[in-house]
Amino acid sequence: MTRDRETLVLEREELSPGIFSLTLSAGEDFLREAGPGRFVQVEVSPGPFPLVRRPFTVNRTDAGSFRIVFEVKGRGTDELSHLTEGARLRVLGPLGSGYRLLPGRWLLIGGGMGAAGFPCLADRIDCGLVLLGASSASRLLEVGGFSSMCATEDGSRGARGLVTDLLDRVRWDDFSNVALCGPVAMMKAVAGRLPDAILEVTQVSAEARMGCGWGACEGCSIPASGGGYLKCCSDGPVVPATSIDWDLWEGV
Amino acid sequence: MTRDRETLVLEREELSPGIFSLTLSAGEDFLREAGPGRFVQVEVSPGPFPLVRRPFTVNRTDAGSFRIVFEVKGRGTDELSHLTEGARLRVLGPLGSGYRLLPGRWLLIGGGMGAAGFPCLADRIDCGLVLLGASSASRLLEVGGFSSMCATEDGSRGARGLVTDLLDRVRWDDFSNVALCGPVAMMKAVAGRLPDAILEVTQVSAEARMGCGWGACEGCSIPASGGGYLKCCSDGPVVPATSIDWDLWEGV
Amino acid sequence: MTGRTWSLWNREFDSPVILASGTAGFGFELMDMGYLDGVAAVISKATTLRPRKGNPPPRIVETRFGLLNSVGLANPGVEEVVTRILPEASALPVPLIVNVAGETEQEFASVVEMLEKSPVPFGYEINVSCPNVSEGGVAFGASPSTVERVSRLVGQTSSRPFSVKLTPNEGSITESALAAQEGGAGAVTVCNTFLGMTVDWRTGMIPLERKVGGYSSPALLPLTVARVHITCQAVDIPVLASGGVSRPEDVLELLAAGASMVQVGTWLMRRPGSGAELRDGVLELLEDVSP
Amino acid sequence: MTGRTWSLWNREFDSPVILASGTAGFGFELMDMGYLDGVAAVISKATTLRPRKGNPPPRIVETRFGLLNSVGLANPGVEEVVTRILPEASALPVPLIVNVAGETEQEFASVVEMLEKSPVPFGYEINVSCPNVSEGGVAFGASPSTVERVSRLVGQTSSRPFSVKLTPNEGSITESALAAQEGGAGAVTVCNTFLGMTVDWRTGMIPLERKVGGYSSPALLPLTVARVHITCQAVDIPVLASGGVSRPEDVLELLAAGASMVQVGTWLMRRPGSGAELRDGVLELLEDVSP
Ligand SMILES: Cc1cc2nc3c(=O)[nH]c(=O)nc-3n(C[C@H](O)[C@H](O)[C@H](O)COP(=O)(O)OP(=O)(O)OC[C@H]3O[C@@H](n4cnc5c(N)ncnc54)[C@H](O)[C@@H]3O)c2cc1C
Ligand SMILES: Cc1cc2nc3c(=O)[nH]c(=O)nc-3n(C[C@H](O)[C@H](O)[C@H](O)COP(=O)(O)OP(=O)(O)OC[C@H]3O[C@@H](n4cnc5c(N)ncnc54)[C@H](O)[C@@H]3O)c2cc1C
Ligand SMILES: Cc1cc2nc3c(=O)[nH]c(=O)nc-3n(C[C@H](O)[C@H](O)[C@H](O)COP(=O)(O)O)c2cc1C
Ligand SMILES: Cc1cc2nc3c(=O)[nH]c(=O)nc-3n(C[C@H](O)[C@H](O)[C@H](O)COP(=O)(O)O)c2cc1C
Ligand code: FES
Ligand code: FES
Repeated sequence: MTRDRETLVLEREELSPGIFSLTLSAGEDFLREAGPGRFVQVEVSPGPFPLVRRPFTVNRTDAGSFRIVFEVKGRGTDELSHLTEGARLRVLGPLGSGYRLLPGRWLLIGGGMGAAGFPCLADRIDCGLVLLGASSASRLLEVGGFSSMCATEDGSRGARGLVTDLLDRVRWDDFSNVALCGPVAMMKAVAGRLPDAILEVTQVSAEARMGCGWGACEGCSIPASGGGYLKCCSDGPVVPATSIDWDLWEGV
Repeated sequence: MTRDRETLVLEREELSPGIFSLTLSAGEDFLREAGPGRFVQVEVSPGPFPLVRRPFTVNRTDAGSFRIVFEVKGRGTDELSHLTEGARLRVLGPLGSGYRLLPGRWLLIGGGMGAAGFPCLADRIDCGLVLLGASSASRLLEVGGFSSMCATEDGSRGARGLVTDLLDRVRWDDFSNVALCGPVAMMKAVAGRLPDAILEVTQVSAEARMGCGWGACEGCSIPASGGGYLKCCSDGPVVPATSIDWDLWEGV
Repeated sequence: MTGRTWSLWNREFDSPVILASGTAGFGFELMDMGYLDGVAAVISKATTLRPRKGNPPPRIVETRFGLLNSVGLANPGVEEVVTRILPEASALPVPLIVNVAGETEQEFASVVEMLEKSPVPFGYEINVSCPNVSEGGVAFGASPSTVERVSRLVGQTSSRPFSVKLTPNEGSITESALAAQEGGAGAVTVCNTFLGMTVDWRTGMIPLERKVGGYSSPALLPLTVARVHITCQAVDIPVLASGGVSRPEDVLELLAAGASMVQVGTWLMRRPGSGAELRDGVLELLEDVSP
Repeated sequence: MTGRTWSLWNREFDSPVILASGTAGFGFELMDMGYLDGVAAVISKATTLRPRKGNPPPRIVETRFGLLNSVGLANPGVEEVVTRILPEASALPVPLIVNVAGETEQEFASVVEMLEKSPVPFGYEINVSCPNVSEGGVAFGASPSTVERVSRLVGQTSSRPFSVKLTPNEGSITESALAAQEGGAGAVTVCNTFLGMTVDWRTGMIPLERKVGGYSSPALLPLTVARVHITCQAVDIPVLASGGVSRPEDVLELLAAGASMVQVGTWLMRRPGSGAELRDGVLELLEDVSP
């Protein structure tokens, strides 16, 4: 059940400069429902500021715990990065609707922290290939154990360039599902280059600045293809690629 | 010179439950001017809240350092009480006008934390007698080395009662100066019982909620006997007892 | 727990905490999470005559000590509300007050007229103070004559009591409150968000499309306390306080300033369990004072 | 340090930082402490026709995230200011703007008339927005026609430029700004403190004698940014920003919102060295952006 719970920081790791993981205690009821693509709203400070929580994808679940992985972007993530083992952290979740775990072979396309939800997903599907992009090798998030290709802007690992450059090498017929997650600019670039039939089977894990995170405030709007807006936090974060108005969407 | 300086916490002591002293580093220029009755404005937190500084009397000066003694009253003093050795603390001062160090024998009358400024004073004058009052023995501030009498409300030291009860035992002819400092209610009670001639030679160290502490904001007003208001921070904190309108003054 | 109660419109509540419009949806999500305990009533997201998409993103921008929002009254329109949402809302364990917005005086009454078809609403909150729309917003609510006419029109249409939600941004809050009372309002809500803005000085970019949004923050509590106090001096109808609540102490301070009930908005987004957290805290503090 | 400058009334400054009225006295204390470095100009405590004792204590009450003040324009009266204070103020290393308050329209002009006798003032700030007085305060400044008449009267009397300091508490800040411009003001100050109050819920005691005071806080910065922005859209005269500044970034944000110069008040009380601290911070940040 979705609840606001006090968790315990079981482990903190600096995966690479400015990228951290926190392993947080969790009960059965949470873990059962924390499926791929769902997220939590984390109270980043005991004091009132920052005022609203920060959303993070469930990166992995284990017995009695789950993990989030994040990059320090601003105040909230900075505060989180200073937590140490044994600290208490209020976490609301699991929230949102995650990936529809459809049968058939999957292609995962992730940019930067966008890949944070992939480990959770890849384990539960027929994962054929993972494409990853990041600015440099140290900012690539591993999705261990699966065939993967990557591109880095500085060429420090894989191809030099953007994840879009890898798309030419994909044999689209091999895949019946795509998961796409990353910065909005990257997702727009990718979506623009996906064959129509593939776009139809693409699930996008979207990002928006969130207020509540639980569907009440209408703060997290994403332009919908039918006009109007989707709510990232409750219609999504994972939504069909075709439900987004890609021209209007400008990101957070 | 009055300046805003970063000091170092050289020592922190819990004198009794809820009463602390902090010894802070200071240069010659500060120490030379930090005479008895003057005070400092302390920035109690590195963040913006609490918003204004908190005033504390200079309790003692030593070579390269001075001391403040304070009771935890609210947010600001609570923050201060958690500082540890080596912490940095912004201190503005010395501020205000202190005691006029007149010749002749002095009587010092202090209530609670009001006695915090007495050690500094007693060393520099002909101190004949110190009267101290507090709720209990643990809340009496020592003014070492001088003849003293005290009263505690619970009778745990000295006479059971208020400092006013000690006044009857004073031989007024012995004294040509009085220093009075404490909670406003206590000072009103004392002032009301001083012989007229003694009130004329009484210097009061007053208290007011302060804004700036350096004379600019008109926040720290104390009703003046001539009508209008005195500024506690720059007309005082030490002012002649006769300059205060004791009927109007209600304290902080 | 004491047997203390608070009341509004002839109904008694065991909590003074109302959930503010726009921060609780229609209450369903909180019900699903089990967080309506401690809640006296839910005030819905604004409902307008026609569906409104709302403003383009970003709609929420956090600043150093507060939150700017520019939702722009996104809602499916009153017809959808009456036919689809309110029937489900009858399952809510607490009363629902429907927040109503409009672009013209008449439109407020038209929305209420439609809402009257539903047995569900406990009352209405007439939102003449939205900072995030061009019509029917701040300037509209700043005119006492407009406020009085809207109140009268709504009163003529409604069988239910209603509160008029005032703006702190323009005009005089006491004059508007008097006008609402004169027009027949059963309460006033003091108040909506304060106009606020942020701009990135490096780029000159203003994140909100409409530039200016509604600003809320726990740091604004003293502004609400003052406005509740002066409004209570001016009118005889109940005052519902809204703005800056994040602690049980804040609820008690607003009650001490004269409010009949107290709303929580932004902090509810942070703490969906605010209803019980605040109610329990209030009861505990009251118990400490007079056991 | 760059050679960057800011300007007001045909004068160039190497800092955008002005010290706000009521928080810097007449600048003497800061001069003595050596803290006028980085200060473009000092705005004096309000000066009125007759001496004013000001409000009874407490005048300053701190809340969780801000400060309430109720000083009530304590000042020795314009005669004393002209004969005793201004002559000394000629020693200040920075220009002095005299803040002027009054209880009637004519009184503002009378004060200015007296001040004209002194060669010292660089200009005036006409304070039609004090939250802590009964006459000549918030309601006064909320009326555009009053603001226009006061501006005209002052303009007719004064050989010097003046800014009209507006209230965010009542009326419309843009209408008041337009009225000031129409009346001949050389700038508007946006804005004075917000009405605020606190009450001890345990005792019901309200610490300020006048109950409601002026509230200031770094958390109010977005309110000032918004009001500066909308005022700049409305008028052509310079806008002096006042409210919520505590960091160099805040100064830059208000400049980006359209302010010509930026005042610092409450934070100056905390940090008397604000002039240099903010000016140096601003220059450093600007250097980072365009070295
Ligand atoms: C459903 C969802 C899941 C997410 N999962 C992850 C994750 O697993 N790992 C991870 O590193 N990040 C994730 N993010 C992004 C993460 O929430 C933001 O980076 C974080 O909120 C920034 O907080 P901050 O206080 O550090 O930054 P702030 O100081 O608030 O802002 C810094 C910058 O971060 C960006 N930002 C602010 N708020 C958001 C937001 N809500 N979403 C996206 N960007 C924002 C803005 O560009 C802003 O300028 C997720 C976002 C969403 C919506
Ligand atoms: C010139 C001067 C010298 C002082 N010297 C000392 C000293 O040496 N040792 C010491 O313990 N205290 C001293 N005080 C009092 C001390 O400044 C206050 O106790 C302190 O500011 C309270 O801060 P706080 O944040 O802990 O309390 P807050 O949370 O701000 O308030 C708690 C209570 O403390 C009282 N208080 C608040 N501000 C002041 C104030 N400026 N002055 C007096 N009382 C206040 C009020 O009754 C208030 O309700 C002095 C005060 C002045 C004016
Ligand atoms: C995201 C958001 C959406 C809001 N939407 C509405 C609304 O639709 N109608 C309304 O009357 N007030 C709306 N408000 C104002 C709140 O109801 C409340 O009055 C205001 O936020 C101040 O209270 P708070 O400090 O508790 O948030 C909204 C506020 C926020 C933060
Ligand atoms: C203690 C105090 C006294 C003030 N006195 C005056 C005054 O006499 N005249 C005036 O125009 N504004 C006065 N103000 C308002 C300030 O000049 C300033 O406009 C306001 O505090 C907002 O700015 P800030 O957030 O930088 O403090 C006063 C403010 C404070 C805090
Ligand atoms: S964040 Fe509040 S509705 Fe999505
Ligand atoms: S505290 Fe500002 S004048 Fe005394």
